[in-house]
Amino acid sequence: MNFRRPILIRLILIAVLGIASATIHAQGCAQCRDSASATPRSTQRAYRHAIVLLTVTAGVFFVGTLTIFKRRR
Amino acid sequence: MNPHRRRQSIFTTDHRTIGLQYLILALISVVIGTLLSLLMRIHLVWPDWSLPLHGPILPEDYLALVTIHGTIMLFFVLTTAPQSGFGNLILPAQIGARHMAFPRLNAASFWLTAIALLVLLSSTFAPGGSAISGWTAYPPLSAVASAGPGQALGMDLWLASIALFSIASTISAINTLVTIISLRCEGMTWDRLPLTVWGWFTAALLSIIAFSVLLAALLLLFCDRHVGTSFFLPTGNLVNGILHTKGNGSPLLWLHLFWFFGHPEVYIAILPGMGLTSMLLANFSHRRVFAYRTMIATTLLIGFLGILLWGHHMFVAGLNPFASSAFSISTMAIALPASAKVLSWIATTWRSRPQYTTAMLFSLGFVSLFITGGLTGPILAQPILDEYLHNTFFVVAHFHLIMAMAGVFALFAATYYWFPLMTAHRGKPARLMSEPLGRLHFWLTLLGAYATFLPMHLAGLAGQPRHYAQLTGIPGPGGSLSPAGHLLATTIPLNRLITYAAIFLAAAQIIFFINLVRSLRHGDVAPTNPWQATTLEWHPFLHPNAGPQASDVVITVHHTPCLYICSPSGDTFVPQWENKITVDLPAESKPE
Amino acid sequence: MPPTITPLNTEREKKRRIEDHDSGHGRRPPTDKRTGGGGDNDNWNDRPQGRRGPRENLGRARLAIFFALAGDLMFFVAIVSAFFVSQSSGRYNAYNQYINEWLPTVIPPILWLNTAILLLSSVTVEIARRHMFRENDVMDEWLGLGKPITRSAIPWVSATTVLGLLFLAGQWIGWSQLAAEHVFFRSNPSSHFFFLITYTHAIHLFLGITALTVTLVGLYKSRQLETRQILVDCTAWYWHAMGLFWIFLFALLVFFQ
Amino acid sequence: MSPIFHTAAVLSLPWWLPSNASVHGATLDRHLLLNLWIILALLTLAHLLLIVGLLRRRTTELKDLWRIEYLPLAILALLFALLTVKAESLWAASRYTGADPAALQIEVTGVQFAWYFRYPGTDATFGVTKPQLVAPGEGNPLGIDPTDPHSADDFITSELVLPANREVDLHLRAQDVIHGFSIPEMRLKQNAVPGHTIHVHFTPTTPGTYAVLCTQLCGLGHYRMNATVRVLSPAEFAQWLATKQKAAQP
Repeated sequence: MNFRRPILIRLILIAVLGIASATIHAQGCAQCRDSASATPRSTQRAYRHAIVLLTVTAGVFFVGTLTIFKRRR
Repeated sequence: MNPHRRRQSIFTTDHRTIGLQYLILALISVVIGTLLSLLMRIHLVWPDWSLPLHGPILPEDYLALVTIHGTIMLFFVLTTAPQSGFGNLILPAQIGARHMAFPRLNAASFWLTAIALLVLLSSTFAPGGSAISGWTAYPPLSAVASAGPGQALGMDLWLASIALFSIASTISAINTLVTIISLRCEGMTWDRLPLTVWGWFTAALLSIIAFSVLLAALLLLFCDRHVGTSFFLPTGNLVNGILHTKGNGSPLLWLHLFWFFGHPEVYIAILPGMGLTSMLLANFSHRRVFAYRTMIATTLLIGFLGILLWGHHMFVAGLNPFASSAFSISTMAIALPASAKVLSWIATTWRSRPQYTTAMLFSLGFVSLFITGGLTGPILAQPILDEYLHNTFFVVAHFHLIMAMAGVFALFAATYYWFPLMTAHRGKPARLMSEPLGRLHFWLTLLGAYATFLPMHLAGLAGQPRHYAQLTGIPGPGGSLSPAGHLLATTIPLNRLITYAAIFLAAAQIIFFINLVRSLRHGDVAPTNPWQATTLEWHPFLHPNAGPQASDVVITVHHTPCLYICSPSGDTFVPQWENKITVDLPAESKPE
Repeated sequence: MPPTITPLNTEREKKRRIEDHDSGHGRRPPTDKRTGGGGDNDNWNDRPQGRRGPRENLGRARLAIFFALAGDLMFFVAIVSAFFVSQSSGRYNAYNQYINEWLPTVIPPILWLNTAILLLSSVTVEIARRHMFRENDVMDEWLGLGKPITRSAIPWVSATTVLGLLFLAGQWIGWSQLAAEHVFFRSNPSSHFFFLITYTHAIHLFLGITALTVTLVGLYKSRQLETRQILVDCTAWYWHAMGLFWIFLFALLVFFQ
Repeated sequence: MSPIFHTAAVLSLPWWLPSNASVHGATLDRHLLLNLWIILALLTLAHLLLIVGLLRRRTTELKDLWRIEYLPLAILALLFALLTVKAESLWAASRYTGADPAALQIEVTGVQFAWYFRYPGTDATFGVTKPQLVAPGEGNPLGIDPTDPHSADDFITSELVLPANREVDLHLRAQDVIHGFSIPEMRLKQNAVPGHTIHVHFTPTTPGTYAVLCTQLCGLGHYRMNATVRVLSPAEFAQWLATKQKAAQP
């Protein structure tokens, strides 16, 4: 898969930085009163961890598979 | 044909036969699903029309129709046909292999899928009928048997069916991945893989990720229903007098797990179609695919981003507003690789004077529908706008255009294109479908598709919600319309129009069936490479009727696919398996 | 490798002479030698599918197992993320007091013993796996001089099966101990997850034991060396993965409740 | 009735958003309209390119120049980025911050298949509710605990009555399954989820009666789970409130 690496890497970087950083803050917000009164902060943190756990595992598997099998003939 | 032979031919491990079996299963499913949708459309505009042998369609019947329509179409048509059906039929040949990596697993996953379909359909006869909670099965509606008719046994059967389906598609995804990775013929490097194979590859990766999570979610839901746990049920949840007294579950947990599966599922359904469209546009406009490597990159990027944006289904579902912003950004991001694909499709056909075969027409139709349905995506990706449009017919129109219609157009293109490889089987000759009938079918279907789903946008903008069995609201005093009734009633003429269009769209498919049945026996016999294609499935020695001696010939690939050379002396094309760079077209492989 | 051992024309024709210990792989020694050098321009990778040397099918099967395990990992990750959410999902009751019903489930001490047993079984199965690839013995067995590697692998595979059964028995005891203390699946959010995780893992392990028995049968019955290798190898990888998953899940249950 | 007739009917009728009656709705409408124009333009542009490309004489293929491949992408990226920023700012304005403490507090409860609206009464606090006490037959559909002093002056209505030009803070709750609380004319939609109390706030402007719809599939009565919003002028509202509270006093 020796296609133009910079493109892919740049795009994936944008994606990761844009989304991962955003999803880190997912479900967790201190100052927003509506949702704070809706769900306790501990729950928000838990959701945040769960979301990050799911996305990171899936993403690592996805990208990992590609990088590993790119090496194969 | 003695029973033994028959058993062999039914429980076969031959990938082509299994592919055909998958396609037949998908065909049966799509017929059922379409009929169900027609029933819904008719009931919506003529509420007191009663179904023969059944009587009037009650609200719970309507919701059961919604549920089964969605489940069948998404799982048993849009996931099964492209990924498993054409995957089995074409994929091995396209990478120069003569079989899938694990033939027995392959057969096993097909039969699991078939059983899953039977279980789902059998839920119609369950007491209370099928589940009424839609294909997303939000708890507590789906977690408590007392929440409505069909939520008892019907829901259990739904769970069983989808669980079986998840296992089946995980198996077939593993099979696809191993086949693509380890069975490529020599010379078939990663950047020489046809984009269809890239589509299948990415979709298979997503299947492994998504369906496992769905399976876990289904398990949790099952425990809530039968073991007395409270994963999705909060304390004090009171459904029809049944009080849930303990536990700290939350329905939002199901939404997260389900949509973590549900959104990749959409890409599983459409990615193979995208790949096929790129290949067919290039093939019939005798051009290279524009920016081939970027197309590979965008396919993978769409798959990767597809994992990260499920939250945009939950903007108004009680998701934290900050999370909504995050998911909205990731959703807007995926618009870019999608636009890159559209650009490449337009650039590939630009000033190419293509050859308008039916397959080509359907691919162009795919592009058009993909653009039209896709452009409403960024609107729905903005939480502030979703706050008004969520669960209105605007959303219905959006995903029916981009997923259902575009996906089905890709399937039609594949059928017309690969029909010779479907009919050429056990020595039967390779046949083509009738082109005139095909063109008629295309134009009517395109017209019907737009006539059905464009007005739905307007109905959505006018505020018509989904899943409404009637558009009357509750009559106010003296039979006067309540504000709700008034709001809903305004869309009724529009809905009549949509229903007429839907019936027209469904009727147009009769032409396809006539064409199919007729061409199976009397279609023109196709030459080995009828479309001047460059990909390996048209290799004379990989052809279904190539004969036993061909199975020892070593297949070697020398070029990227779609190597169409446009020179002043005349246009030539170099199949992937040709070693010399310039060839003059053999007489018999000229298209009719 | 001199072409006298591997005449190319027999490479091309697909014959399976099992008596001759030729399982259709061109009668090559079943060792993982990468050829292509040595002057004979005969690289296995230039061969048609199915004739690229003895490790081809093995690699394929391994690949499948790894993808299956990746899916399985996602399955458990989903459950674990649900665990985190449910664990810290409290609510404000009518009187605006914060309530979280999560009461950590006591881990029956026997589970530590089970964990040790599972680790031990991982070691035994690894020994069995290594046995299947000892090069000289593989060569002997391939040449038909008895079945040295298979014979040496059988006891280790059986040992693994026994240890696996012991683990399941131990889990059973753990569950019944909890039942004696009236801790059931439905008792508490934490017990939901304790039983869900242990049950699903036990089911996976049961599948693993089935695979081990199939492997044993295969070791006795199968006439192809390659099949025997694949059986042991894939079962071993699956078993290792189950051990690894258990370590994580057990750590989760012990330290993160 | 014939399809042709209906085509005529459809074309003759104005198919558009219902009238807007809330403060944030105006900006939302503008942004929606902007989006619709943009995608309409992109739609026509893309199809024009496609069709023109198909009609014109065959030439040699386009080389994938950066200006064909990346320039349009860059422009689109910029466009989408701008839209996102605009949308997020609007979203932040309407959802990131809570309601003004002086806002009118109303509790909305979704039950299969009805909406109940509870006003806190003179003490401006809602009484305690307990699911065990829910008894629609005995006029206590929300399970209000009579022993709680706060609950004495609470009163429940089946239609949502609001004063114009005053911010409203809704406490969305659901008793049984997930319901979707939506007032199209207020450009408002938020699910009510069992086990959660979700706040949503808005300011109605024009007096009149509007529709409340359930927009999340909640069972066989989903289609008839409607209610009415009546927006009154502040004076009328005060009067209505007074009568209700008098009736509520024991």
